[in-house]
Amino acid sequence: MQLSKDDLLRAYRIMKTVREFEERLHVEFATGEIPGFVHLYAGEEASAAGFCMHLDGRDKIASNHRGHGHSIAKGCDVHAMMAEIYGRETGLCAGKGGSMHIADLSMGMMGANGIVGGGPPLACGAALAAKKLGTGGVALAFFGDGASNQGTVMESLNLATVWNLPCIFVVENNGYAEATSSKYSVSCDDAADRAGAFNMPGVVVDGHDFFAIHEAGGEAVRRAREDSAPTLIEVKTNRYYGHFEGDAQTYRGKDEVKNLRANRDCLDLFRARVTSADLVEDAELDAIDGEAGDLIEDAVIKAKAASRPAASELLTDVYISY
Amino acid sequence: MQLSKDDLLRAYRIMKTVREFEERLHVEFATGEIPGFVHLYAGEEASAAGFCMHLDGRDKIASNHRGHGHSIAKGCDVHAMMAEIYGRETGLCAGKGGSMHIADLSMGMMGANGIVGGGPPLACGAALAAKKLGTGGVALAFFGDGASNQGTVMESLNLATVWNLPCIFVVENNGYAEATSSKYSVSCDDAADRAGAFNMPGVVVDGHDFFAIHEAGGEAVRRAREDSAPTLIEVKTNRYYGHFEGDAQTYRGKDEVKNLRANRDCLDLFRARVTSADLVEDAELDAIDGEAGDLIEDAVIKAKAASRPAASELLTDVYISY
Amino acid sequence: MARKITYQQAVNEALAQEMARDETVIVMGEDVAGGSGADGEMDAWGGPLGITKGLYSQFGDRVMDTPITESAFIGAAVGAATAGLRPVAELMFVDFMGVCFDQMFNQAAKFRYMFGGKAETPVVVRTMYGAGLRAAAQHSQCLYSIFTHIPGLKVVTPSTPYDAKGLLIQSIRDNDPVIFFEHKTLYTLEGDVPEEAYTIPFGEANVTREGSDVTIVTLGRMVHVAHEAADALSSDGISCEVVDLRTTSPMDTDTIIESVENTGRLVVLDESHPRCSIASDVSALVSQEAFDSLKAPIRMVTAPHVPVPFADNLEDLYIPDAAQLQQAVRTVMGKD
Amino acid sequence: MARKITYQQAVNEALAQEMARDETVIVMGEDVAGGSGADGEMDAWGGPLGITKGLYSQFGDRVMDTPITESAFIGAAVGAATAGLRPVAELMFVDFMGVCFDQMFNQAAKFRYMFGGKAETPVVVRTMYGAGLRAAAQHSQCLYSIFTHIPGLKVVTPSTPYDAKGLLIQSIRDNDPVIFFEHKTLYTLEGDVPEEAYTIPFGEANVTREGSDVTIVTLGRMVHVAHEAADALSSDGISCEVVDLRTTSPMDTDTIIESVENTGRLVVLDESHPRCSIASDVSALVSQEAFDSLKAPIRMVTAPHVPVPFADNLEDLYIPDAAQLQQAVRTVMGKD
Ligand SMILES: Cc1ncc(C[n+]2csc(CCOP(=O)(O)OP(=O)(O)O)c2C)c(N)n1
Ligand SMILES: Cc1ncc(C[n+]2csc(CCOP(=O)(O)OP(=O)(O)O)c2C)c(N)n1
Ligand SMILES: [Mg+2]
Ligand SMILES: [Mg+2]
Repeated sequence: MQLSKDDLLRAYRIMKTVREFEERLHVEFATGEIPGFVHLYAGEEASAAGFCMHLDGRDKIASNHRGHGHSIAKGCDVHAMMAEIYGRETGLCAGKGGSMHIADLSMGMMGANGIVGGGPPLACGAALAAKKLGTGGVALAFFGDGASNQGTVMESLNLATVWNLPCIFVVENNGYAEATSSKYSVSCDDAADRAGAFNMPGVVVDGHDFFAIHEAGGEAVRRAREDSAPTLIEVKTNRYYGHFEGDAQTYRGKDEVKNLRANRDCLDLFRARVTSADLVEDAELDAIDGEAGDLIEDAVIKAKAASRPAASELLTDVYISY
Repeated sequence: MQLSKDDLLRAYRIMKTVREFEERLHVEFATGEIPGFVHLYAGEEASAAGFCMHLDGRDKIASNHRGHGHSIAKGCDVHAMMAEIYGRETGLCAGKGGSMHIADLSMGMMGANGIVGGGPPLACGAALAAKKLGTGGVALAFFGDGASNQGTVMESLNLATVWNLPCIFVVENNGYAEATSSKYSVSCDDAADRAGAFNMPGVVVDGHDFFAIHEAGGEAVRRAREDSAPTLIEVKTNRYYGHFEGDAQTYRGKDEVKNLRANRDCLDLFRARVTSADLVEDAELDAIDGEAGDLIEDAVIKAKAASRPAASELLTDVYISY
Repeated sequence: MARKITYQQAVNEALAQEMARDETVIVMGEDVAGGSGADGEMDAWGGPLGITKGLYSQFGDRVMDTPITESAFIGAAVGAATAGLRPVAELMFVDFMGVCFDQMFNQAAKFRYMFGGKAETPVVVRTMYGAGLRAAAQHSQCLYSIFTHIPGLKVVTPSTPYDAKGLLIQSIRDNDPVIFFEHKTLYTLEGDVPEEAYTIPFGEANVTREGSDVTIVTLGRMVHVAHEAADALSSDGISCEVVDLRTTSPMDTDTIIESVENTGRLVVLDESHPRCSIASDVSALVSQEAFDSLKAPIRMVTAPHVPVPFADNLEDLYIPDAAQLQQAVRTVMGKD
Repeated sequence: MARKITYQQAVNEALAQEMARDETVIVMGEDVAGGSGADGEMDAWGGPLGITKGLYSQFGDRVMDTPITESAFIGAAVGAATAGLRPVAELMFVDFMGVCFDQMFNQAAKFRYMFGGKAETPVVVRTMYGAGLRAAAQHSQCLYSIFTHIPGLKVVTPSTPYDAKGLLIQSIRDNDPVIFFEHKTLYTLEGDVPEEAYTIPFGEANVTREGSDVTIVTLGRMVHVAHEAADALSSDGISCEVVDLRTTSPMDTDTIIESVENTGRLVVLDESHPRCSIASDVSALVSQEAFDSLKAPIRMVTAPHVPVPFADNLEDLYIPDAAQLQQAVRTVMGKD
């Protein structure tokens, strides 16, 4: 699938924004000012971007605990996201959700999720709603290799086929569920091998290659939108940081991340490809780098300056009516 | 696998006893004297017999709501079972469990189960215990086509491979989960197709053919016992009665059961095969028929005559110590 | 309202009327139609007790059979509710919550709060509960106290055909997640039910019998047991007020307190296990908020802290009955 | 017992000592070792907070990492317990119960009863609970009242390192299914703990402070809040007795009642949501069994009926604190 220059720049901007967001959080977390559990997506950006580039306002995504990249790629406001992670009243969820519960239903982002395997059933529901309401929308669930074993996920794969849902299931296999290797926890060779068990296509793509993801994602979205049929895609990817911030990562091989960063970085590979093909100039990407950096800097400053939620907020938003 | 004459007679006795047990319950239920939900196994007897013939005192089975056949095949006392179904103090569970919770841990029967998909995780546990304790035992889970979609079941398949458990998973596909066809609910062609998703062998056998089941079961049990490795086997079978007693079965095709009884009955096929091969004489089978009939008659009479549990039993057996 | 129908018909009618009124209402669950993929009749079952039968014939694929995967389809109902539908999912027996509770208590219940007030999740989970059908330990539980414990869920427990219809319509129109408890022994109960659609508001208890000596707070099937006991007691000159909670979350604390302020005595009758139950919840409320009105210790009449037994005689002993309730009322009256 | 160790070390030591003593004790859960299948260090994690770290090095494959499939592995622990092992399974956060509750409440809890007294299921599920780590709505719940509601389960909530060790050893040796609640903010708490193995019996509350004016019944982390409040109140001349439940099922009703009979006043302090909670359970018990001793209404101090918020200031407001408790005590003393 040939991307326009605008699309290429957009893809790069998404990935770079995510990267800046996550790298900065890594630094900020160390200062002790960010509360709670924070799971960074750095290294996996091509996945969020490659899929979400195919989605529009009709479409929904269900995410997981590692949801910042998905949110940004689906168009959530970066300032509001940052404020949310700091627990401020200006946050996307008014400071009540935090990193693990970032959501913006108005943007079709159904929520990060603190429960491994919590999202895919919800995505089935969004796909069902799109189908019944005839919106033409699709739903996409992002989840990890660890989640791919969870019963809720496999049930969702079955349901999507039984109900012919316009749904895409994306396993982001970053090699680990916390400290446990996917080689241990996933009993088949590739997580995508499970697709056959649910009579849907299963696709494996290189998670460092934005173009491969974009291509596979395009076909899956087409299949969902036109044929109302589901697809399972496994993205072989890597995370640059620990499971959560604070993870000493002693379970990882020596230099594993160093080598990945040097040789398999999705942003570097993207840049090399588009510049060597003369589609985009280095300077254009550098400009985006600068803008992304500024955006995140501004978001952090504003988040830190924002107020915490009013005390009265403790008791609101439990019910719509009581 | 060549069966001795003793084994053939034993197999027939198990199947015939189950058949008599179930046919009689069908009649007795109609009188209104049997409380609760009763799910009959008639038509599926070859499955319970074919697998359990390979099991001994070290081995455990986990069953489901349709558990009478499994229990008899695993050696549970038929009198105590009947009394249990009538809710009597002489019942296998002292009248506190009923048809859906028949169990005899001393016989390696871990329990029928009122929760669809409840058994396979338990079987994984029994297999794990056998492995850790070095008993040489295996564990086998019987469940239905409907259950095969349940997350708990698929998680168990994964766990069995990850932990190399001596475990056998038997899907008794009788075509329906209650009133819903397996063609609707199971997204792949054969439920056994899912085995590959968990890196274990998947086998389909004709559930009317005791010998085919016995053969497949033998290999699966060998694999579990010798290699500590799991297998998924799908038995294509049929139930002769409704989902539970009282089911009008309007979802079934006209004459479906009539044709099955006439042409695919596992007892008839067994008899034809062993007599035509001159392995057993008709008269020997007829004798077993008579004995099975007498046994069940006696069990019903004794069950009806037995007392209900003492009122004080309401409060006992909740904890071992409190 | 001269027309009498059963509780079961009332539930069915509420579903049918709301589906007819609002295209976004859909129904899903195991065999809610029945017969999917099979050779015989479609719409064969309507659930194991036939409660939803006929809806498929009327509304076609807005009534969806599901595989036996409660996490997936209840989660799908929840997800669909955030995306424009008003799904009514059936959890066949509430005892099966253990395989899908996450989607109810961590997802549906918490979206609105976690997302800073921006989510609406108008999902209804209908479920069957209670003892009495000899269905033993895994098909006879109440469990409504577990759902009541969870902020963000609304919990509805109708005791009559009239309430079943009005509360179910309210549940469907309500914009919060609702779990709707149908007692399996009440399905055949007949009562007056208007033909037209109507709603009964949540959080408003029903004083089904006025009285001056003792307040009996109860819910679901036990409302009828309370009336039986109250009838018997009235011939002994003891006047009982019966408060049917109708919904346990929100719970109408005002009506409870007011009644106890009038009578000075409280007995709570609850079919569920006693620990951390509705019985204890109501008792605690009153011992904090209406203590000074109390003339006697509160008494709770509940099932015992044991699983539901199978044998018919044991199950009958298990279920709280009018005799036990009468005894408790006499005790608080100082007449035992 | 001069040695001081943390609550976390106490849990680890109890596991290690029981594994050494009894070959049938095994430990399983997500990353309870950590590093399975990976290139780096095995025994890398010991769970996200390192609680089980070191056990793998000591006991090898009796410490088993699991896939993230709580139904399967908690069910496997339950099944293994009926077949000769004494598994200790870790449910990382109790908030995850929604994907595996069935194996606990319908299987483990009910086997003995359903099978007519013939089953033994000596399984322990260890789990983390409670607010305070800014972990938001799905990682901060208490939920022990849900387990307490279920007949057949035993529910343990240690408040100190000493209790953590003694109650965990008791849990492992106990022949019934136990769910063992570890408060995540207590892991770093230090206290005196004997080096040798010892058990603390279930169903015996600990009167951690004697007093004559008000009984404060509490559990888990809140025991420390109660002491803080009691200290402050004592300088005002109010003498509080603090009862640490230690186990909520079985619950030591005698000690509660006896204490209230002495003090005549009860405040229950419970970190969980208020509805159908331990707070309401204890209140109900006393309002039924010790009503005549009460000189004032019972008061409950609990978290509000809302999900746990993320923002640090809101979470601090959410968690019941000593000031709220003091206020409640003053109220029952008629001094507010
Ligand atoms: C039901 C449930 N079990 C366990 C956890 C704890 N947990 C959070 S993230 C995680 C690992 C998830 O691994 P994976 O799905 O591969 O996603 P990744 O973190 O690698 O992106 C675990 C075990 C949880 N949040 N929910
Ligand atoms: C978790 C759960 N969901 C639903 C049910 C209700 N139910 C009992 S048996 C059954 C159908 C099971 O079908 P299958 O697994 O094919 O077994 P079969 O009855 O055909 O032997 C259903 C839906 C249940 N008992 N447990
Ligand atoms: Mg991963
Ligand atoms: Mg079936």
